[in-house]
Amino acid sequence: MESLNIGIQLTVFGMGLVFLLLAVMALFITLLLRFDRTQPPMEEPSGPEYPAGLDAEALSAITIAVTMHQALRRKEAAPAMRRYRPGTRPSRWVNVGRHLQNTSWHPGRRVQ
Amino acid sequence: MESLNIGIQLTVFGMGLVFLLLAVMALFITLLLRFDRTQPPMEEPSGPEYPAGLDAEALSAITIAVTMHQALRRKEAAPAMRRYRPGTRPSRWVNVGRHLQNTSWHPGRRVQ
Amino acid sequence: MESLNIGIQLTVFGMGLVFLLLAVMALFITLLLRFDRTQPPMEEPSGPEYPAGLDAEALSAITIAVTMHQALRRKEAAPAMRRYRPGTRPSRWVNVGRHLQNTSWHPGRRVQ
Amino acid sequence: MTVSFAQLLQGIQNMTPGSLLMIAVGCLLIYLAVVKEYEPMLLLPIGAGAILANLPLSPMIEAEGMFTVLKKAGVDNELFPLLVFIGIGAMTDFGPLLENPRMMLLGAAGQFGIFGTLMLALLLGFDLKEAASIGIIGAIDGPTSIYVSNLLAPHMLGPIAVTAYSYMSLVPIIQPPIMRALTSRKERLIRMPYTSRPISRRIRIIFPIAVFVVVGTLVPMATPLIGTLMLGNLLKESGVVERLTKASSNEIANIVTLFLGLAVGSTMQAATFLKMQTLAILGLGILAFGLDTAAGLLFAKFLNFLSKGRFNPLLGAAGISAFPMAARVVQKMGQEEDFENFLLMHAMGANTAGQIASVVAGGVLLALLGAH
Amino acid sequence: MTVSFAQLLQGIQNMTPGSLLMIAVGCLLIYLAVVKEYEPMLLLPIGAGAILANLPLSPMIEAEGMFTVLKKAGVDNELFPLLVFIGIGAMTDFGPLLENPRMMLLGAAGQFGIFGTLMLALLLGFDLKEAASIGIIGAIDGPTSIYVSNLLAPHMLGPIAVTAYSYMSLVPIIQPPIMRALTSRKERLIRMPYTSRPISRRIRIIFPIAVFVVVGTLVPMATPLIGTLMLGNLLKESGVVERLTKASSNEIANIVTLFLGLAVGSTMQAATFLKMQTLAILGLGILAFGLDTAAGLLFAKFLNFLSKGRFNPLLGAAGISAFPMAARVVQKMGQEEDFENFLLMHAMGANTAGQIASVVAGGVLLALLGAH
Amino acid sequence: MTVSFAQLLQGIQNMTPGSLLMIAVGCLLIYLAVVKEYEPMLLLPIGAGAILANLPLSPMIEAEGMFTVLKKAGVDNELFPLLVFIGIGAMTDFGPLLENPRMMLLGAAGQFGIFGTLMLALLLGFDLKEAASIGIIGAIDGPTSIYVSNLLAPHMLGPIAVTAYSYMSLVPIIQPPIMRALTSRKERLIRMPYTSRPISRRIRIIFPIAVFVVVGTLVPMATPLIGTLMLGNLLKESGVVERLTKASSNEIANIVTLFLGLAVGSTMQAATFLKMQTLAILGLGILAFGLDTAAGLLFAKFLNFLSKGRFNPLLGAAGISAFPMAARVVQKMGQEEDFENFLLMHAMGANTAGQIASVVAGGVLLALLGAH
Ligand code: NA
Ligand code: NA
Ligand code: NA
Repeated sequence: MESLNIGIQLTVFGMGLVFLLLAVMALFITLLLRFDRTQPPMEEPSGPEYPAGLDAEALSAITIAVTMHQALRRKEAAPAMRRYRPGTRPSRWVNVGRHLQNTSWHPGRRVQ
Repeated sequence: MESLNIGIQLTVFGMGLVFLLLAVMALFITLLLRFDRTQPPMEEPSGPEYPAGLDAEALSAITIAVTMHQALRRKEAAPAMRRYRPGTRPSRWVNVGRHLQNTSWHPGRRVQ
Repeated sequence: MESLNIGIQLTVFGMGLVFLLLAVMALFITLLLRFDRTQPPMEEPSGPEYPAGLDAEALSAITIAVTMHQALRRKEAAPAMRRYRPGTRPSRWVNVGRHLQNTSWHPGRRVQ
Repeated sequence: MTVSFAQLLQGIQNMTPGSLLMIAVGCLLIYLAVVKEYEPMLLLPIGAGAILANLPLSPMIEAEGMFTVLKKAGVDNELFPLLVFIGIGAMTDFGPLLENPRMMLLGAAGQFGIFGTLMLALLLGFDLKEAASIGIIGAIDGPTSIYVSNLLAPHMLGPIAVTAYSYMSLVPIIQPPIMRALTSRKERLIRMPYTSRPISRRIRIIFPIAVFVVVGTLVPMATPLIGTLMLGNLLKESGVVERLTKASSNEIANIVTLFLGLAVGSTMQAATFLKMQTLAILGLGILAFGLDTAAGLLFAKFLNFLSKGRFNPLLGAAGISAFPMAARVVQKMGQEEDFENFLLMHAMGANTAGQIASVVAGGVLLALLGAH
Repeated sequence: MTVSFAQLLQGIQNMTPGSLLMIAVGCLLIYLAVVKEYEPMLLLPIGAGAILANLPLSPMIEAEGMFTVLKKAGVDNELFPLLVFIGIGAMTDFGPLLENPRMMLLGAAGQFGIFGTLMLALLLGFDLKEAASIGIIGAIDGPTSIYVSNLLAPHMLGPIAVTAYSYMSLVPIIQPPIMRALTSRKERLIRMPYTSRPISRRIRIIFPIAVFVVVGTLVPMATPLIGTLMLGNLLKESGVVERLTKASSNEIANIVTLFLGLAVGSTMQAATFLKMQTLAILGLGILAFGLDTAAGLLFAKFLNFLSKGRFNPLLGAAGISAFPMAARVVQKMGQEEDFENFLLMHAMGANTAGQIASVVAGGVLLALLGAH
Repeated sequence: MTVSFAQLLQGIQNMTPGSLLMIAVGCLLIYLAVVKEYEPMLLLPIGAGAILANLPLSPMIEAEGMFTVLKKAGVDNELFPLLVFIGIGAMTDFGPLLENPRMMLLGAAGQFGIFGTLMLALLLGFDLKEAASIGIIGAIDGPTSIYVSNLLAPHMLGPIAVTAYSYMSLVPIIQPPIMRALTSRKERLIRMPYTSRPISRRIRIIFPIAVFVVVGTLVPMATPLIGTLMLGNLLKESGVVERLTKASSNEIANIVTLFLGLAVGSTMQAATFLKMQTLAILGLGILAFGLDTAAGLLFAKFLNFLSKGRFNPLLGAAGISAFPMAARVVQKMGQEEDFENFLLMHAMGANTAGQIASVVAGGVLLALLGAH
């Protein structure tokens, strides 16, 4: 069958090329990361500068207001278009997960 | 007069058609409302969820901040383009008016 | 040289015209300002109206929240596109400078 | 090649009395927009556009000029008024109308000014399409006026748009005397009970779809107008595309309003604007507003008669699309007689009906004239 | 000239069963968008566009109609899907992929559905370009599907776009059974250590530039797709043009999404949509999703074999571009077996690889078919 | 039909040294934008556009390619630079200039670089229109440079725009040595009293209208440039159309800046960019900046002479349109000599005058060359 023949050709060439291109990219990133190993450790981003003379309570009130405003904005946004798609920012839950995954010793648990 | 004749024709047909179309819509809405009578009562929209551990004062401070921000935004907007045109949301005044209108007994007042 | 000749002509006519146009504008503004001298003194813009019953602390908390929000927005904006380009609004520093410039007597300082 | 001052005087040489007058008209529009705050979102760009287009030899209206580009991009093909309608729809709450569907009829009555004015314009000697374009001022609806007149009589687009937007701000001045003249104090005192009923989200979503299917089927020429208005409302009421709703009522609406104003203003050139026609349009336009109001009032009186005195005829004045000015005028006049008479929510219903009816009437007019 | 009601009945006379059916299809899409929340940003405008375009004698799709204008402005020349890609790029964080570059290969495997479906469509008798257009549904990527099918088989744009967007929301329903069928419990229990490493800003900026230079050089037909996606990401990661980033991911994305949806919806006309073809596309489309998932899983099993049991095959299902649904499905299924198994960050890497791979595959397909 | 790898190598085969070099130039521009923060809003899109346009066989610059579409939509017809001017106008406060109208003249003097460079370019053998296009770099104003050079010598648009935007960030480096060389310490120490006077809203509104009427009448070719700049300012100062002001200075400005950058970048193709010309433009461009500064300083010294030593000549350096960089440079240099010398507000006036003068000079140049 002529058309099946073409289809197979397209699949072989196409998938081959896609794999090739992505493998090239993977290789490239790997090299880049190795090359970039010399980079200085990333600094902790310095927090926003608060006006002088604010005590902890005022700060927390402000933080809450800002957080609520952000939450409102986030609700306003349709799921498909949030600035950071859910999950791309490490949440508290994610951090717990990371911790668990990266800690080798879990007392009383099976470790593979 | 030819042109007057056409004008009258246009007016009759035109106004007739406009009335017809809007009457159809009015009828349609009426039917829709009757058909929708079976709908469950609308739930109270649940308020925004506050982070735990906030007392009333903190909440009120936040509310004020958000309200002022909204007020600022509203001032920024030109009248012709406000999200909700003034009056489309029931204001306190409107609610008082509704109440008065819907209460049948007004002591010491003329009732028609 | 033909081209130099044209170049000089263009420069003379061009710069002449630019100077002429801007001089006309300068003159026009000067006249306008003189004509407008009769204007009533500008009123102090009235501040935003605060909801009743707010004490100074609540107000300051709100102000801080709003200020921080603005600061965030300002940081978000690229320098070339800020709403008010830096320096167009008199800053505290500018006001000090104005004051110094406009006060004729500086004890113990060289005055030219 | 030599440079001479002569070529620099071309500007002054090409200044005509007509263009000077048009610049003055532009300044007047800016004055109305800024000082009187008559629909500044439109009149300011229109005024500025008129000035810039009438400067001598203005490159803005040449084949590749900015105004020509904007006009081709969105006025000639009617894109801009339709995008404005999406924004209006996204900002309109049809709740008060859905609570009170019979108010629909008041919206219909409030369109009589369109046809009444059309008749008068025919009698004054305007041809049919011109007369219809003048009549559409009676829709009291900027984008509808632009849409219809641009299809029927594009050479009159400028004066018609300017008239429509200028008078719209005068609603609170034009309507009250007519309302006082056509209603008795007793009628104005009539109270109407108002019971708010919850309109389910389902109905709010079905409503716009049903409207454009029904109207679009019966009057295909009305599809673009009613379709975009209701599309915007559908976006809003669906509640699932806040970002599109915001884009329609903010970004798109603002950008398009600016471009539309500039492009419409640039059509106001001496040759087409400075005619007796324009004065006639200004006169007929104010008449259209009056006829709308009067017809609405009379129809409301008829409803009052049918309901044996339980329908306040003032509501008839709200059946036009000047939203929310007309509804407020009604509420205010009702309160003047009886401080506790509360007509606002009824008037809002009639007012949104007026918006729908204006758009429908625009489509009907196009259909009757076989425009294409 | 006389006016007659006859001309007003044209609308009803021109209503055909086909257009009625298309209006019903439009209503169904709106239902899916509003009630089921299937990609409402696209399906709602597509549905509304389909209804408005199928109303009898609709002026919206005439030569100067709004939908025609929008279609010419951004669909025929592919501008809109490319602008959407800039927005997607500006919203995507390739961090998890950069931390874990070998995940790239999973993205490649997840494109098999494109070619598998293409073969099946060829066997079903579709011609080559049509088959490729159907296959591209397997990219599971709206703008890629629109871009490619509009170049290869514009007459099938409507059904393909609708299929692509409708099924995208079904990923959490389509994938799990396939995942359970193709993996053993033991495989699903495999834990993979995850060490976050800081990716420097330098790398984040070099990455998009390098990608579009390399891919664009090797497959010129892919330049527009990969170029705009990576341009958006470059704007974001540069950190110096927040205003352009915001414009890309907000204003431009929202406005273009609305216009794109309406224009695509307006191509869904009875004559081209109501064919057996469309049913075939719907069937083949779901198959494409399944083939993508299966191929990804099998390739991940192969990686697991190579790494001697240290690679969780579930990750293979994340190598498609349905972001972030696919990654979440993987995480959830992993957790069902072992609550503390934490696959999300790995899956995110595979998922963003799937986005890149989809775009690359789209370009490759165009190159292989010599489209122009 | 058979598939072969040969057709997939076309990309590599069509890679030329020229296009490689242009890709490197694009990367350099991105480097300047990201690391040096030289006008990143423009240079980043220009750089990315240059790379994407120079990839082999890039579909982006084909007849229907995205860059071609954007270029036709807004560069060929000059729409984009004019829209950018509306945004700039909406962001500019002419207050300091209105308080101090004689600063206008400094703005005029600061345009000498345009004509000085034009002469030099003529001597170097460029033809008249090319020479004028190079000279316009001396306007130190991105959109003016794009507008004028696109009308006079579109083939040089790329290098001219890149030069204009790159050097604009160098103002704080280019100006100080010239300022030190041309002024004595005693001159730099001159203090100038500054009295803020309230500028009424009336004047702020009349000013932009008057400017575009006067300039537009005297130099019709300047109407688009000055008209859009002042239109934006009118929107802002009117205070009644905040939404249009915001749309102009945000949504429109951001979207158009991105599109303009990409389209300008895409004109930078090896065949037209990699010429000795480009090096000449880079050299003449920096000269233009220097001539502007020098002429401004000398003219300010002349004013100082006229006012018998009460005018600080440093202010002359602020009469260019690089806002607010030039004003800050002046303030800083004044303070270096005398910490309490406060020149900023005067310099702001001169700087906004420079903005107006640049636009006027652009129009004058077009008028003198009879461009159309
Ligand atoms: Na009306
Ligand atoms: Na995919
Ligand atoms: Na300048």
